[in-house]
Amino acid sequence: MNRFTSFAVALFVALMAVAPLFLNAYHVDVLNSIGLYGLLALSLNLILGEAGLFNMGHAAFYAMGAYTAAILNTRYQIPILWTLPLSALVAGFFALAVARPVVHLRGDYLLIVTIGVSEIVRIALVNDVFGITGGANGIFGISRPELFGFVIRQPQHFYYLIWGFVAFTIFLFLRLKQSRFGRALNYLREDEVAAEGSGVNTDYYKLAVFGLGAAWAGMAGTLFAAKMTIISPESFSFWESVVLFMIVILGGAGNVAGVLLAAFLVIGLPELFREFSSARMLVFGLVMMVMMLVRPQGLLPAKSRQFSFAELSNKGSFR
Amino acid sequence: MEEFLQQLTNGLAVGGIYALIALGYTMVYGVLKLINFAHGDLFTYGAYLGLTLLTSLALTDRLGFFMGVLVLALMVMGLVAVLGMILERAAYRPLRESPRLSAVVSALGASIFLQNTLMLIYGARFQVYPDNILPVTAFDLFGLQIPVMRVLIVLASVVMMVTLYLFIQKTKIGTAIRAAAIDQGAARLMGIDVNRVILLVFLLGPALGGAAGLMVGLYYGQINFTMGWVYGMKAFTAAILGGIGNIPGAMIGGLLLGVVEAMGAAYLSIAWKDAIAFCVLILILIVRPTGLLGERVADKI
Amino acid sequence: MKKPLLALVAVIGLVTGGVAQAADAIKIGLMAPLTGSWASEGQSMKKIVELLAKQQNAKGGVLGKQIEVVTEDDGGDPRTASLAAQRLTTQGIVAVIGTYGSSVTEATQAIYDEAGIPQIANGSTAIRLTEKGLKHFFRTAPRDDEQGRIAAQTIEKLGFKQVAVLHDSTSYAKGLADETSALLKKKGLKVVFFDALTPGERDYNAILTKLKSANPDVVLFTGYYPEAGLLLRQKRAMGWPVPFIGGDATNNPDLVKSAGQEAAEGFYFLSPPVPQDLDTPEAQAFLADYQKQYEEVPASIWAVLSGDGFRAAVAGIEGAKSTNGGKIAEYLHKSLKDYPGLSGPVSFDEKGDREGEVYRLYKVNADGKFVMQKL
Amino acid sequence: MINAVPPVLDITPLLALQRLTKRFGGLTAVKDVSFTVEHGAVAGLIGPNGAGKTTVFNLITGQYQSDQGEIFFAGTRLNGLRTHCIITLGIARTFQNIRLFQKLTVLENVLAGCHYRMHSGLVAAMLHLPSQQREEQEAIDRALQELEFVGLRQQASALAKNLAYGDQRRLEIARALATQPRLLVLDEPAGGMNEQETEALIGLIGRIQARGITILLIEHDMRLVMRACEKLVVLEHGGKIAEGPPEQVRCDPKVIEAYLGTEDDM
Repeated sequence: MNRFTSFAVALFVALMAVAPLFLNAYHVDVLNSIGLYGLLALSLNLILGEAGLFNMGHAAFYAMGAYTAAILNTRYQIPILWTLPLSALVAGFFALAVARPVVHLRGDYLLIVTIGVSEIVRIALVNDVFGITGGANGIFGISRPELFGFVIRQPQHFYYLIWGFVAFTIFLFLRLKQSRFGRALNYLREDEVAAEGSGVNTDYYKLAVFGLGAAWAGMAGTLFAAKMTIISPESFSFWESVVLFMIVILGGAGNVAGVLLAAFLVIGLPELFREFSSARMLVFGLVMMVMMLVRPQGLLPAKSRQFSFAELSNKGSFR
Repeated sequence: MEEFLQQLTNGLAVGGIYALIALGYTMVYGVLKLINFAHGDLFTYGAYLGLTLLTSLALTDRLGFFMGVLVLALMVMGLVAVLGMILERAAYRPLRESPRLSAVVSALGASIFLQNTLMLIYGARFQVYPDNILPVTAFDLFGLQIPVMRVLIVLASVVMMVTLYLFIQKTKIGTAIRAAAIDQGAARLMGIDVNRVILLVFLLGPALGGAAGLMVGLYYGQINFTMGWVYGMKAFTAAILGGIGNIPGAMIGGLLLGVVEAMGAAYLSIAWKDAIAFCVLILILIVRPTGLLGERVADKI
Repeated sequence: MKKPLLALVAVIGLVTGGVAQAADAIKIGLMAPLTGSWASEGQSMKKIVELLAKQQNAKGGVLGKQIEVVTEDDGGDPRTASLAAQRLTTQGIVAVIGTYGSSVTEATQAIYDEAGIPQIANGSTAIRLTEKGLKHFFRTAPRDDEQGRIAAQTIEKLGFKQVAVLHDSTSYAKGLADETSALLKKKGLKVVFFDALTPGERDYNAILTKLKSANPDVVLFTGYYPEAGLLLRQKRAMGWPVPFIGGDATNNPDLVKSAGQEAAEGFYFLSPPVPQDLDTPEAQAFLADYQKQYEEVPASIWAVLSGDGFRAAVAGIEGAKSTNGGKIAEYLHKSLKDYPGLSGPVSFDEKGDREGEVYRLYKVNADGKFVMQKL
Repeated sequence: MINAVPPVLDITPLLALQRLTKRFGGLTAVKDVSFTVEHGAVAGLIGPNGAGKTTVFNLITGQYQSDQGEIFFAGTRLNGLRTHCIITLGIARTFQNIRLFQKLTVLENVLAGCHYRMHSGLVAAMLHLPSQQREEQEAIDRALQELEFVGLRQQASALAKNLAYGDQRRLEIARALATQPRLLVLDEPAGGMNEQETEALIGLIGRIQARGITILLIEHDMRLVMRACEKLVVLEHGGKIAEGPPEQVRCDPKVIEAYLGTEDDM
């Protein structure tokens, strides 16, 4: 990181930290929405951006998490934030079970299968599968989250919960990227045959990243359920998956900053131009086409990893 | 038994439409290895263009029912084919050498763009075809009530499919399409103008899709700007079911999917119908990833 | 890292910059699906409420001040709606009208209640909305259980014995279907079929074939008009003469367009009366003004009910002589009785539900017109 | 010299193929092929285009599964094992049409080879535990050593796609070496190289052999094959037609016949 980027990051963090003090409830809620989508997009970025697996059914994992949290909370009165790990597990294992037989499929086939799975999940939710999802009504009366005896109710409070979680996620994911695991995902994306031929267990990493990305989406689902206090199948439509897919591609697959920027643009901008909301989808479509022509690597393309080693043996300078 | 047969004809009618649309997916995928997400929307354009031409030109009043509809169908197919060509030029050709993902995203963008253009032009409300054009009667066949329109629909789609099949199998251009689908590089070396093949595929596929759109408009009466998405998804499923890139496969896949859906609705559950269709798709991909008629090709390493 | 920062600053700047407070007017919010699947309803709601506000302002406004309508789009989607609600609550509104779908309304109830803003929903019929003990929530729409009661009663009176019930898995249609079939069974009628179709498709022949094999005297379809239109059309093409009864979501002139006049003829549906069928002077006057202004009739009864919501809100502000949400709500609960609304007299009970019987039975005649039936 | 494998006093061959057959649809790409590669040897697999050489390699490294026959590596049966498991056992390979991770750096490419000998998992990676940090540093050091070995140390931070063609081939070898193999399988290592580069490659092969690593290679450049290999196996139409020391094979009438009319660089 050079000086300018460090400064920019510091300024961004500082701005985000104090933002709720200057904004009204609506604007804070827009930022909350951006945060939730950012979180989801970061988790999809692992699968799509880092590992290059075409997953267009991320909403299914998000839904799994949200419904797990909602069911545990409304039926068994488990405090909503306590359900976070369980939602992660349920969503993660669901993803593993789904991905296990299909993960070896070629890119576009995987895309179709993930779309299919998310549709099946949505249909199952609508049809009140096992009698626990509440059908099209969804689940309501989810209790507000409580943290150390403090009930989170206002958008401002949710802001810190959501963006705190985003910060935590970024911290972990950046470290993950700079590791054996993170590199293995890139090997997969670049050339699966070569990765396997270099001793990387490609099936394992495909499954692992599906599980991890889904688990994170599940936790985002829990936060969503806590914030909305009501969830219903239409919040997890295919369209949500498309929007997430778009955020990752638009921002720059494999780049955390890019993904966050795209979340701001894709979720934030339509709020600004509410008056033109009927044309916003048109603009989205156009932007997607033009971006692929002009800048297919996204607004902020992924950068190479930096390693600490003596760059040239004769100079011995470290950076 | 009677209900079973009735459901069979229901399924075949729906499947005929799926098959027509699936042909467009399978041809484009065969040659370009690209899911043309916007294909479903070209189908919708067929329906809307058909409505506009029908009401503004009053063809059926001037030329009588059969001639009117025939001329209308040809006009719609021509216009949608041109639209397909423009789409290829604008959204896909510049990305020919780019990674697969770019093309997929561009296709998705094109789909969203086309859909919303339609919404801004015609409005979000559904549109309705005039209901006095077509015979709305049913005839009795061995105790089965079969609407006349359904027979026409199935006949029309079968005729178009067979024509396409013969075109692909028997003509020189058709052979070029097949060759380009197997190996673009080799086809180019053999002196086939691959660009022309791609252009042709983007004329033929959308023309059939547009015809399907018109048929849906005429038969069901009600059209809306988002319907291409559902039909597109189903048709793509059908294409994979039959073996993507394989033209008879798309036809069989379409008809089969229609029947599976009708039977699923009849004997399992109506509400789970789409889920059943997707489950079949996933099962096929797991058990036989090449589809019913697709041939296994070794991955080149 | 440079660009996201700039973009963020720009986004935050733009988001915060937008809101300017207009001087000294009473603001009433309208939350409506201006885009999305139910955009046509939302657009009608906006037209009606704006026209009523204009008329009220011409009469001198309320409490001596002009009324300003602040409209937000809920997109027919809970998430967008909750943002719309947050936005409205920050704009100094005294009361809010809307919205259409039950789950959409539900996503906003807590936000308005916590902000102390009375909310009068117009199209949300789900029972549970008023079972939460919220002090600030009202609706001009009847509840699903009321419609279910009337539906079962109507089917019994029309003399049907074997009933098929079809819904579309939306919360509204499923709720109504459940309610009605339970009541039908209690009355000793047989429910020979109960299932859901998938909305948004074209071909319902498979479902109709299955319905037919259950051999019902009548089919109750509780879903919406686009599917109802297709069902009627395909039923006719099959040559199956069984009568259909629809719920209030089929009350839309587009139904006849979609089904075709011949197929639509004889279709029954339940609905609160449309303004055309009301002989109250309020309704007649409003209808004339609306037609003059927009050169069309209101799309459906639900949009008209948002007009009743608006009138009730104005009456509440005037009656309470205050813009305090709590006082307005209390007035609406206790003191507003038989206020002359467009769809008949308006009163609210302690839960915020509308009192009185509002449902009528309609039948489509040979010209495709909706004719009110005597029961 | 790094990663020297101690001399093995095992008399069984390191790699043994027994009556291997592979069919694609109606085409039999490999027909009843048997041969062995001894410890420490440099063996060459040659034959006209389409003879099935690369298919044999793909069978050895598990990219394809054979229809009949068996493959043994150091006494372990390889049939049915997935590629990464086979790599783990000590076979490493390069590809005919270079398969590098194009958008990653040279160092990251070599780190791929170090991958399976590292152990830190997901949690360690997310938290950057000290053990994980230590392991990372060791892997980087080893990768840099391999780059040094093939002469690409200075380009460590360059993107793989920006390397010259010959350097890309050497990078693939470095990546394969980073897996610390006992058998290195090279698919046309000199393909697309000029004379000078080929000369350097022969030197590199010698140095790899000196590390105690056995080599099996496919090559069309006969000067390289004749100079570098101690043993040749010749395939034609999927079947083995000759096997033995280069001098013997080049005089084999069947081999001469196979090459006449197809290629004349024998």
